[in-house]
Amino acid sequence: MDSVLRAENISKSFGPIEVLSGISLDLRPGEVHAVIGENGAGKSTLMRILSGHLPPTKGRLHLNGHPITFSDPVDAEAHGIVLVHQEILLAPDLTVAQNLFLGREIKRFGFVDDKAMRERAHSILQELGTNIDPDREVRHLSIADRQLVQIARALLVPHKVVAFDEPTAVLTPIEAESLFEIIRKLRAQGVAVLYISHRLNEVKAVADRVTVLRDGRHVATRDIEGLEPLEMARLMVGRDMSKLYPEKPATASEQTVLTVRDMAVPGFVENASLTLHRGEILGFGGLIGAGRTELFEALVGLRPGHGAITLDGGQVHFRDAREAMAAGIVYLSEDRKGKGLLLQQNLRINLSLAALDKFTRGSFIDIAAEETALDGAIKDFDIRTRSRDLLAGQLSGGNQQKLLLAKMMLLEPRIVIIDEPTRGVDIGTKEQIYRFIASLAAEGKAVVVISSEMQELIGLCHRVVVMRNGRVAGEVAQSDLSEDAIVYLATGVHEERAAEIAAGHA
Amino acid sequence: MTETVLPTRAEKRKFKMDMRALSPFIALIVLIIAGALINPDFLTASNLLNVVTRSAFIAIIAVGATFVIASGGLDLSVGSMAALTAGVMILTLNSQGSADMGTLALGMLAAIALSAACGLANGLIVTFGRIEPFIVTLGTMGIFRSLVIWLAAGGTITIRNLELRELYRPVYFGSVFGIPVPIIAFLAVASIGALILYRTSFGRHVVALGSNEDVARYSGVPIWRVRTLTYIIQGICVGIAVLVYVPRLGSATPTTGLLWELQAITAVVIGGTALKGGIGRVWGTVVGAVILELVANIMVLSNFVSEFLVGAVQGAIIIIAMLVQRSVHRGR
Amino acid sequence: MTETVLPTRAEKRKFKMDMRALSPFIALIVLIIAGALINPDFLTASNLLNVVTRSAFIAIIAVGATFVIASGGLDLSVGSMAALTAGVMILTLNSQGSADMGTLALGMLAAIALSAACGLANGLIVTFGRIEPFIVTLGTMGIFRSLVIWLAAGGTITIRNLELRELYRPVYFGSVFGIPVPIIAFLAVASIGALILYRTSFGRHVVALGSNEDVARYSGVPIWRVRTLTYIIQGICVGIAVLVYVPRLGSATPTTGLLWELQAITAVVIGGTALKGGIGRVWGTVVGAVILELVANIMVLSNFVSEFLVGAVQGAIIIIAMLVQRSVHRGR
Amino acid sequence: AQQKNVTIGVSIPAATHGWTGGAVYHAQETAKALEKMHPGLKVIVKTSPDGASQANALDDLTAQKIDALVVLPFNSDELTDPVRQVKNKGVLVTVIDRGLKDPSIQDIYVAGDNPGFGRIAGKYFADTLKQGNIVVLRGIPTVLDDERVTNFEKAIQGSGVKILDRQYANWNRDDAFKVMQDFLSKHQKIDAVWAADDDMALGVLEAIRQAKRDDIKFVVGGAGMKEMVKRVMDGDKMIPVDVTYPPALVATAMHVTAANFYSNAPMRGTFVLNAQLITKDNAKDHYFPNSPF
Ligand SMILES: Nc1ncnc2c1ncn2[C@@H]1O[C@H](COP(=O)(O)OP(=O)(O)OP(=O)(O)O)[C@@H](O)[C@H]1O
Ligand SMILES: Nc1ncnc2c1ncn2[C@@H]1O[C@H](COP(=O)(O)OP(=O)(O)OP(=O)(O)O)[C@@H](O)[C@H]1O
Ligand SMILES: [Mg+2]
Ligand SMILES: [Mg+2]
Repeated sequence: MDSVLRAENISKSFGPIEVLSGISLDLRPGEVHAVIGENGAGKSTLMRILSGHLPPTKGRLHLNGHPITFSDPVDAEAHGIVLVHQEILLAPDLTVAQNLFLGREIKRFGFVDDKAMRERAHSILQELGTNIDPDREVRHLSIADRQLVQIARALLVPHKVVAFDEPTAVLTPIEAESLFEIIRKLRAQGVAVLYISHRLNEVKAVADRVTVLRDGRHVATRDIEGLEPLEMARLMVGRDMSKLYPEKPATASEQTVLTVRDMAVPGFVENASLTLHRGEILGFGGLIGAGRTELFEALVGLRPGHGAITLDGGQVHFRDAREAMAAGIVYLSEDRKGKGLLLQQNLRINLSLAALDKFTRGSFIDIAAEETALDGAIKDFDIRTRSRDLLAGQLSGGNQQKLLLAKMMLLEPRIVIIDEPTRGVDIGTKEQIYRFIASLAAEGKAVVVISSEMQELIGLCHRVVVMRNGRVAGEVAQSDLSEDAIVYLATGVHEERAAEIAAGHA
Repeated sequence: MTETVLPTRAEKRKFKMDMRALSPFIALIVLIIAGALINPDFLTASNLLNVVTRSAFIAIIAVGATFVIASGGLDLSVGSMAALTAGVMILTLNSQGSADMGTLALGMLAAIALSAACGLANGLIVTFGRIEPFIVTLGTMGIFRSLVIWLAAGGTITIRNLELRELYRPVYFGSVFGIPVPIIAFLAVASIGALILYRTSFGRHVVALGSNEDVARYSGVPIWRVRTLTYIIQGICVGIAVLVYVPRLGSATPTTGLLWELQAITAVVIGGTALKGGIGRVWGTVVGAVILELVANIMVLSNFVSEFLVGAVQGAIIIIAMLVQRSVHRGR
Repeated sequence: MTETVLPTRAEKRKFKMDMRALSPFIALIVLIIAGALINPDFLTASNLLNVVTRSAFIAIIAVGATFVIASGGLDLSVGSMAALTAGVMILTLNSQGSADMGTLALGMLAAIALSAACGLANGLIVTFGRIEPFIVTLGTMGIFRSLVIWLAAGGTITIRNLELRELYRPVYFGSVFGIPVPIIAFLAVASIGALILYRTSFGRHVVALGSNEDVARYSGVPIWRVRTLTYIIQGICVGIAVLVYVPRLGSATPTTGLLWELQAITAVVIGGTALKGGIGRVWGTVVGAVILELVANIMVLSNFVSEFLVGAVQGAIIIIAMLVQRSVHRGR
Repeated sequence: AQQKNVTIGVSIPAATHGWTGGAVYHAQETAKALEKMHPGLKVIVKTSPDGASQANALDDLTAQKIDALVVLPFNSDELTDPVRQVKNKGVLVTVIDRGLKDPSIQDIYVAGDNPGFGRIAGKYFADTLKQGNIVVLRGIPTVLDDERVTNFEKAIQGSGVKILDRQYANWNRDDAFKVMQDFLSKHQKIDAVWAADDDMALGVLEAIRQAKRDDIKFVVGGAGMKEMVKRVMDGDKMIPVDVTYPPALVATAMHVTAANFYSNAPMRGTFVLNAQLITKDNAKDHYFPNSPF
């Protein structure tokens, strides 16, 4: 079959650093083509080149067999090629509907027709399986909802090629399933779909062909038939990935370090209680919007909330993150771009920001010590950066997550709260992060893992607390850990039943 | 199915938003009550009409500033631009012998054309030179101001033909159905401004640009055109303000329009538009302009503030008015 | 070519960054060459020393403004604050009978204490009132200005004791190893400022706050303290500038320091600090202040610009200087 | 005349107001005339927007090796020292209008008469109005504004004239218009207005005309702006008189200074141009239709 879009020997350098070399890829109408690879392998960069956001340094693109260059993304879009970014690219001050139609407003008599746009926005969001209010300002949306809006925007007009860069990283399984439905529909219409994901099961489920990149080079392009996730992982990482989760450390003790009683966060959480033991990994599950983030943000003083918090037997109340940090509690935000890292500053400044006191000699910052710490962090956390002088925003998505982890670990906390620790992280790194979390627990620290990936909670945690609609719905002990148990608590119905409801058989 | 939001939240949020947009009005009401308590003459129709009429120039200019600021820009040159436009307009009127409507129309046309051109110049330098608008418009502020002084040879430019002045006077002093013409003009400008900002795709683009330039660019918003246009709109607003201003005193001096830029920006900010862009509130801006003029009026009407301390009390009132606004929409 | 969200090319960027930091210096050199061509007297040591000496006030104030602006704030009150501080300092000096070092030290202490307190007030209102700094400092600008007018009863506040004046004079007119004291003062302030901004955790926090307030908060930066401190630093810088200013003219008037805020902000922006925060360049700021003063000096030394058009040429030069800067770091 | 190379520096406030605009105009005209009259004479006119910049301009003029300086200081207190610096370089110093704190600095002093300006106006109110309530619009808070107002107040002391209210209107028409509008709302009966400046008087007149109030008998401005002198000349009831404060002061000073170099006698001493009351009778002597002011 003829290809719609074909890349020929594409290379891309940022200055002297080559991040893509000689990549060829051809994309056929009506196929879902997955691109996988480790963090920093160059997937996003390739997508940006295909969709006109970046010009290639070498090589060229062919559209329907004719060579073509895109002057900018708008030009590419005019040729029927659209990219859903890994970063959220929406105007925070505009409403959902306004964002969806930005640059292509529906007009009536020369004026914008808000009613029509609202209705279309509503229907397309409905199709994606979400209830987001089209009149809501984007700044008030959770990241998941923003991602959905971004996807909706790309689907609003018909395209020949749609590229998704890790669309499901922030979505729940249910939302992801609606997205796959849509992708299949697109495929049926003869649209070519490019699909990047670190969730290899998803790739298996949705893709027709898979291209693997490693260190900016093309490793393989295979049909999905006979390509199992384990093999994909091997191609990506270059070694066998049989064991993702480490042994659960047997350090979970009865010694309570933190208890929270009747925590309330106005508008988000009511009556939440929990106990955290020394050396344990406590999972927090639930659907997106269940209020997990808010609960822990309130706990560490990042948003107003009230409740009784006991740390090591003493009553505490944190007014801001600094006090929590001083008490040995750190919280790693799920929103690494908006709340985790200073995207416009370099790695060194980002790394030391939370723990500056540790780098202060006398009154001044010891920059040499910072540099040493950066070397250490790059090594320990395997941050793939080809130059130390990048800005944090220039790191690949997964490497930003590692930098955030490194930054907060410099504080040497006793209690670590990690919100969505492996969002957008490749499978090799995931394994590293899991091992790291397990080692924290093994050292006797207490770790809270907030995650929307049930497998992760099951594979990693000693206990899982599940939240639903701003309340703690229940707890699953280690011996009972199963997807069904968690889903039941998260939704209030058993898995099969949930599937039935979703399928409309209720 | 995913339950995302607690049911009441959407309602609550909507109400909150309205409070934010409403809060300049609340500050206004508080001020009016304060004024009435301080001096009974304050609430007379003639006094209030005076105040609102006077606020017309700043209000009209500030409507333009709302566009520039909402798009993430800034224009410091408006005061000088007003002086230059007024000067050139009067010189145009003087160059014609006759005192008829034609002459007047010609002068008005000249004013609008010049101010739009000044705005265009600002816009082009900001967009194509990629210099901070603060610096660009500070520079053009000096240029425009100097040009007036030069045209006036340091003195005053006055409408020489007295008949023409009389013909023109009603544009400031006249009224239609009891409403002074300047108030009608400023309501018209604000309405059109609101319509453009809220109901056209250009207006949408302005806000998007101020909110996140990259997003706007990727969405196919013609950044340069939009940005330049905001400055042109600002220029045209200045031109309209001048049309209303000139008949009042019939002259332009080197001090005409001094510090108007500060007043316009203040009106915009009081009205709830964020200085960093992304939010634009035309009606808030208009209320902001009226608030500024009201505060000055109350100062003169009150008897217990020494002339030396007027500025201090005025400054304090503006801060307090903002605190009132804040506490209103935080309290909910 | 479309620029992506992220600046491209690491190496290029690094070089670019350096160019960016260097570019005010390049504009400075261009100006000096222009000045030399226009009038041979320009390049004399005495003229250049004069220019740099009198840029001291603005430079010192602008170093403080660099902190405020880098943290995402703004302070419009500095000019009025300077006038008030100068006034109170002189009144303090006058209240003491004697003309000795003790009196002088007391006056200086009073000045620094007052200006730091003014800065603290700005900082507290901005952080706790959560009002746009533009409005807060516009308000306090009016308040401080009025207080001077009131203290001076509309006239002038002058050092009465002539001996004391003579004792104090060297702080502006004296020199150490041939370098005028104000230059030493401003180099000292800039060095300390650079040290604080670049080498202390407080300085880091300032930049983090200006880059992204949320990230700073989530990283445990004590937002409120940092923000308030930037305004206090601004206040202290104003105080130091006043110490150097008072011996020059020996008096404070209601018009002292008028528009200094605009000059300080301009110096900061010319120096490469972004008005929206997140970048602070102390040395660039200092160069910016010198550039401003140089432009004025060249205007006076050149004899072919009519008085009326000085402002226009000055405005144009500033815009052109910025264009030169831009083209320098775009050309690479 | 013999060729003699002399450079005179003239430092005056920038044209930010009608009066200073007039001063700049006269300075420039005089500079041209003097240069024509005396070949070899160079006159450099520099304007500054405030006291500190004027001090800078003085430095810069000195850098150009001037022989004489004619200066209209922004403020006597502030500029005393900077002018002394110039003087110490051996430059002949002529001071206009606002005398320096240390009179020994100035070789020639051409005085305007600010106290007189207030006094004459005050006396006119006391004599003409005898009894009644007036409002006062002040200029910008400065020493000269203060001198004018204090002497005005002194002059009406003891008469039946009472000041109801006073506010700063910044020597600006727009501000005067607003302040007057508010005065009219606030005070039911005002007998007369002292606007302390012709620019402000024009704003006041518009406000009165708009309010259609006929309780105000007259408005007195000051400084001798040509429009106002014309109205006095034409017998306008609202503008019965004006008080002179001619910007041509500058011209006089420059002529005197040049004469020091080009005439035989060295010029020293004080020249006072008293403030005068312009009435219908003498108005034509004060009317200069070509001046910008
Ligand atoms: N603007 C830039 N300047 C310099 N280097 C860059 C820039 N953008 C990306 N890079 C580098 O290019 C490499 C590839 O990044 P890319 O974002 O394509 O990775 P990725 O495969 O999408 O990774 P992830 O799975 O983590 O999203 C990384 O090493 C990254 O640091
Ligand atoms: N500023 C806000 N105003 C109103 N609603 C908000 C605001 N921020 C978030 N929300 C809503 O609150 C709900 C909870 O947020 P969030 O998704 O962060 O919860 P969560 O349980 O932490 O989910 P997850 O961690 O799985 O993303 C969401 O529905 C979100 O849209
Ligand atoms: Mg990526
Ligand atoms: Mg969350």
